[in-house]
Amino acid sequence: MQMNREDLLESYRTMRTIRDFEERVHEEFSNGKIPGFVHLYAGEEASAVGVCSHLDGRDAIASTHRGHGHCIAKGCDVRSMMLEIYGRGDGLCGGKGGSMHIADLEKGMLGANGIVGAGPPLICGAAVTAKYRKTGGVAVAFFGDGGSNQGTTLESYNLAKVWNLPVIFVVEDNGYAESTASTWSVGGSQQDRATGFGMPSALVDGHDFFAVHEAAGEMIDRARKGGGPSLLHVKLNRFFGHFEGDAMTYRGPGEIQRLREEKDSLKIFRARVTEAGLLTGDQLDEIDREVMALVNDSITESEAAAPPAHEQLVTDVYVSY
Amino acid sequence: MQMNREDLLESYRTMRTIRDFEERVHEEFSNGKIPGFVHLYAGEEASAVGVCSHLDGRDAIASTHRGHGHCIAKGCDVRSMMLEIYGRGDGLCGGKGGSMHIADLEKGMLGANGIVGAGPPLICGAAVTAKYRKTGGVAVAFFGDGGSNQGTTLESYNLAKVWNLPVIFVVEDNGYAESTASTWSVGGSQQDRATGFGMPSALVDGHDFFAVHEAAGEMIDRARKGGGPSLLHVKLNRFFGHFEGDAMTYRGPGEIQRLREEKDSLKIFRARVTEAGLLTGDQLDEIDREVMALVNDSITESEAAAPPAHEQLVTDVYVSY
Amino acid sequence: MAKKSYRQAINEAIAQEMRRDENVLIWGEDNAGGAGTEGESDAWGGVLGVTKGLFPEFGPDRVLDTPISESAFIGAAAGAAATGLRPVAELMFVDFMGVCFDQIFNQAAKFRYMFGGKAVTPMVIRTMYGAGFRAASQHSQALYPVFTHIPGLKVIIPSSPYEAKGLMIQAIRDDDPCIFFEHKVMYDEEEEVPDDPYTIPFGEANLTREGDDVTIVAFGRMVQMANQAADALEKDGISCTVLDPRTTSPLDTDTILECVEDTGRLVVVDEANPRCSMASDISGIVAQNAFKALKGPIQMVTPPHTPVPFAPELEDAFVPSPDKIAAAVRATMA
Amino acid sequence: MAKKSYRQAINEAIAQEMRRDENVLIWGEDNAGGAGTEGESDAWGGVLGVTKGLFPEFGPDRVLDTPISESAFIGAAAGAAATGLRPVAELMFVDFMGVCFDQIFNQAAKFRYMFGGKAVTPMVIRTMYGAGFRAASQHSQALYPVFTHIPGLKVIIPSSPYEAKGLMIQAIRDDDPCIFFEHKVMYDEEEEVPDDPYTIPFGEANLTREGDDVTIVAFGRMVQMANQAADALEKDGISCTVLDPRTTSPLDTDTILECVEDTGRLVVVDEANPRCSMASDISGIVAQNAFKALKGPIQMVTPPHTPVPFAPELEDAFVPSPDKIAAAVRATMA
Ligand SMILES: Cc1ncc(C[n+]2csc(CCOP(=O)(O)OP(=O)(O)O)c2C)c(N)n1
Ligand SMILES: Cc1ncc(C[n+]2csc(CCOP(=O)(O)OP(=O)(O)O)c2C)c(N)n1
Ligand SMILES: [Mg+2]
Ligand SMILES: [Mg+2]
Repeated sequence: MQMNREDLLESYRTMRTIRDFEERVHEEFSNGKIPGFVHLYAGEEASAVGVCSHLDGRDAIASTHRGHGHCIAKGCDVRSMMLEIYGRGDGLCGGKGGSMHIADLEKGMLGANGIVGAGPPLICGAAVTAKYRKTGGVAVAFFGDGGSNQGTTLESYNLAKVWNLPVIFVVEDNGYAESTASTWSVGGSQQDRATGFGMPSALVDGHDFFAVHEAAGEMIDRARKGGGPSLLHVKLNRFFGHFEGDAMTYRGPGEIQRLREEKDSLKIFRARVTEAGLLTGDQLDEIDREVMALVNDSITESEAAAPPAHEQLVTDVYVSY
Repeated sequence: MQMNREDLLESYRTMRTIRDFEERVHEEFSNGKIPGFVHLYAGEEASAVGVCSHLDGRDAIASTHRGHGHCIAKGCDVRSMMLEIYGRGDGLCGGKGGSMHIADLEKGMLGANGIVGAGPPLICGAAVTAKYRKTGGVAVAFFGDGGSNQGTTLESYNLAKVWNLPVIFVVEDNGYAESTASTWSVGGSQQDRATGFGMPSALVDGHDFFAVHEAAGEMIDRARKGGGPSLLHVKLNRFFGHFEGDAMTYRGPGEIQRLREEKDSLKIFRARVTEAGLLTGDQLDEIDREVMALVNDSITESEAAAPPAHEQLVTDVYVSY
Repeated sequence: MAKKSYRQAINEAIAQEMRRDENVLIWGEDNAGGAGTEGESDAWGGVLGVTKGLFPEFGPDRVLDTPISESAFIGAAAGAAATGLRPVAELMFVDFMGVCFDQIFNQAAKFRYMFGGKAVTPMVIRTMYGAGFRAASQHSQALYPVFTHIPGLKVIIPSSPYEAKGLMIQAIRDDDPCIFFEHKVMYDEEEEVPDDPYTIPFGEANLTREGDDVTIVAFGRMVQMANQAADALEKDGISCTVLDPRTTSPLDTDTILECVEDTGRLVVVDEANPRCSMASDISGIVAQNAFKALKGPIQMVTPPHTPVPFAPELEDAFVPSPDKIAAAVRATMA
Repeated sequence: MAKKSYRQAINEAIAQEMRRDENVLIWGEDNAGGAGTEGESDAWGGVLGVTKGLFPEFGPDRVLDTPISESAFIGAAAGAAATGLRPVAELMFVDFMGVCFDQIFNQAAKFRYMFGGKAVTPMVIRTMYGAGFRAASQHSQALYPVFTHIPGLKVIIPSSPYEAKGLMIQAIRDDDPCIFFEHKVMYDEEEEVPDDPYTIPFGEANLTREGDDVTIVAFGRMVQMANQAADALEKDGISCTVLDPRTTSPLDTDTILECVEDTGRLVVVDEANPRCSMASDISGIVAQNAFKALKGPIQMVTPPHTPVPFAPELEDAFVPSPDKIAAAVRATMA
């Protein structure tokens, strides 16, 4: 899958949007402006964007507690997302879901999820819909190294295989589940597990947008053609704590700084495309400015926005009751 | 592990006991004497006995809905078992458990189980006890091809690996989960799954007692020495339906008859040991007579036995309340 | 119109809805009769044959077998429903909810609320419940109070073949997640069931019998027990109203309160264990909202706080009986 | 004796029991602070730090981290308990019960009954519950009514640091499966807590306040809300009894009934959703067993039949408040 200039600019813009979104949420959380459990995706941008840049309206994704990046990559509106994270009435979910339940079904984003391992079963269902209706659509489940040990995830590998569903399982292995190392918690290996359930798989460097994009492209292609499920093991890192407030004492000294210097997917992308003469630094700088403005506006708007109306407490439980 | 004559006689006696037990339960169920869901183990004897003949008082096993064979192989009293299956007050579980919940913790038999996939997590706990107390004990989880697709089972593979527990996972693959073929329901393969979680594994012919015995011996040995969990994939067949009453129309024509002729683990055992001059036909015939008498007596006793006293309905819910 | 069994009524309801709406698919263990075997196709149709015949008519795209992976295939029903299908998934026995409850109570049930009203999740989970089958502790539970507790779920408990057909069609057409409780002991019970499709609305209690002295509220299989008790009491000149709420969520609170206003006495009959049960639930609602109408103590008839025993003699003592119900009615009048 | 937080009280109880009995082990996600990392050991001690300090003292054989595999490690607790250990396993949030409930309600809870009284399963499951943390629908539920419904489980809901320590030690020494509910909003609340180990028996309600007019039964965090309401009502000359049952299973029915006999009025305050709740449960028990003593309708104070919303304004409206409790008390006297 060759990417043209527009594709590259678009992917960069999306990665930058995720990065700025998370950096600003981090700031405002520290300022006490944002309530609840907030899990940031900064550092993992190349995974969500490398995969989702292949997707369109036929396709669905399921996410995790660390869902902002997947939402943005699947096209959710940044303003509505920020309003949601602030718990405002005009938020993407009316302020009722918050960061951990942010979703946009119209965009094929089946939701962030507060339950580790809950996405894969759901995505099998979205894949059944696509397969039954012969839309050529695929369904992608993103989950972490920790989520790869949840029985619901492992069962889904088998169901997707047995039902020959157009599913891509993306293991975003950022090295930790909360404070627990994936080197400790994952017996065997992600790829051997895929083999165990009869799925093809690949291991890619999740800081390299192009590596993710290429591997995901093959799998999505195969799935669209009826070739069944695949597993993509993406090695990457998170720049912030498990959730906001995490002191990260379990991480090695200087780990974060080193990562920000050497494993920043945006820096790597920029260097790659400029050195190859595909894009210019100016083009990217302009995007940086535009994105920063967009995200800052969304913060300003969110801070001023109103909470949900009191009646909203008891609405939306059922379609009819 | 060389087996001496006593070992061989003992193993044959146990296999014969299981066979006769199940054949007679089948008969009496057909006569309407036995209530409830009854799942028979006939045809699979070499698996339970091949594995359990290595076990002693330090060791624990967890079983399934098809649990009679595992109980007998782990040393449960046949009379008490039959009384339990009849729902009598003197049954192994006071008549409260029945066939699907037959258990004997003193014998390290953690119970048949009505929930597919429930045994593996429990057996991880038994293994923790053995490991923590340094008894050298091992814990064996028996489950079926169907149970190998339950998330609880798959999670247990990983936990046993990560905690380096003395567990042996024995997949008794009899080709069906109820009416569903394991060739259809199991994506990938049992051994590749073991590799996926970092466990050594083996595939054996479950009609061949010696093959099971040898493979299990190695795994149990390794586990006792702190070498961690293993998975044993046992291919075998059940001679009766999924449960009593199953018309088995999903099975191929003549399948059962062929199996009884060609895949009878008792016939195979007998031929092997007599041809090798290890045991004589007379010795085995004598065991056959003794076992038949024992099982028949247990039926006679069970038919005459009294149901649990009415008060038993509300006892044994708690140790104290 | 012909006599049909509870099993046939459910099967017919599903078949008619599948003919009407191509978005209706079904799946569950052995629902197609067992996949991949060398024997007959449509061999089983579910463990007790409820879906038999659907595979031959609707084929492998709409009638699917599953591995024994409840979290995956129940969750798949939620995911399929949220993306436009109307799946009817089978959780063979409700006792198995423990391996897949998250997909039901945190996912399907909460999508609409968490997503600010933007999700529609039209799915039905068919599941067997109830004691009397000699199936012991892990295949005999009721558990509908647990589902009733969860906002976002609708809980349906049909008490007869006629009720089962109408409520199943309603459930399939309903846009919220529905848990449909089938009593395993009732599958062979027969009554007149219309051949044409029909629906029975949720949240509208069925007044199966009108009386002056005591209101009996009963669920599922307990409705017939309550009516048997009422027959016996009739002879002693005690006349009972027997109310079948049909659904525990939504619950027809108005009709229950009206009946209690009329009779002044209440007995609730619930096959579930007693604590935090439907017996508790109805009692609380009445004690709060119709207190002044009550002439005597509310009586709750339930099994004891124990698992379901295997031995037939114990199991029979576990389940509420017409005698126990009649005794409770008398107690309210004492 | 010193002031200690709810968090410290629980930590101290576990540490003292681990010193007393080498059969006590603990495990759960990050309980040891996170295994296999390059950073500090004992970094976390559970997600909110309740088990911090136990790993350094008791080491890797007795304080274990787990993968995110609740069915496996909660089931392992049942298996370890049935074979002689006394594990204290952590289900981080009770909202996660949906991925492991089978091991709790069909296995641990039923062993003793199914096996004819021959099993002893001394395990404690520590779990966080409750709203007010801005943690939204899947991290804020109460759900203790679901566990209370299950025969074979004991359900403990400590309402303060003092209660938490005594009840935790009792739970660890108890021979039945215990579910210990910790309210996440209360971890930093402090009160005087004795340094020495002590136990508080199960099934003995704590009379936190005695009054003549109305009996308020409240659970966990609701006990302090009820007492705040009672303070306010005192000023208007309404005197309340506030009862903390401490455990919902076993339940101190006698004391509840006695208090209602005395006051003639009952308000039940429950942080769980209303249907088939503890509010229902207590109401039903009282309406059946103390009806004649009741002078007015029972009032149940619970959240609405909705998931827990994220927006702080909505969440605050979701949780029962002293005002709502006071209004309910007035309603019983109207
Ligand atoms: C079933 C379940 N168990 C535990 C948790 C608590 N929890 C939330 S996130 C998390 C760690 C997840 O790690 P991973 O899957 O690697 O994702 P990451 O946070 O690294 O992106 C845990 C244990 C949960 N939300 N759900
Ligand atoms: C969680 C759960 N799902 C479904 C069932 C119903 N069920 C009982 S046995 C069985 C088939 C099990 O097949 P397998 O594991 O291969 O064991 P086998 O019967 O062949 O010995 C099924 C589906 C159950 N008891 N528990
Ligand atoms: Mg991770
Ligand atoms: Mg099988």
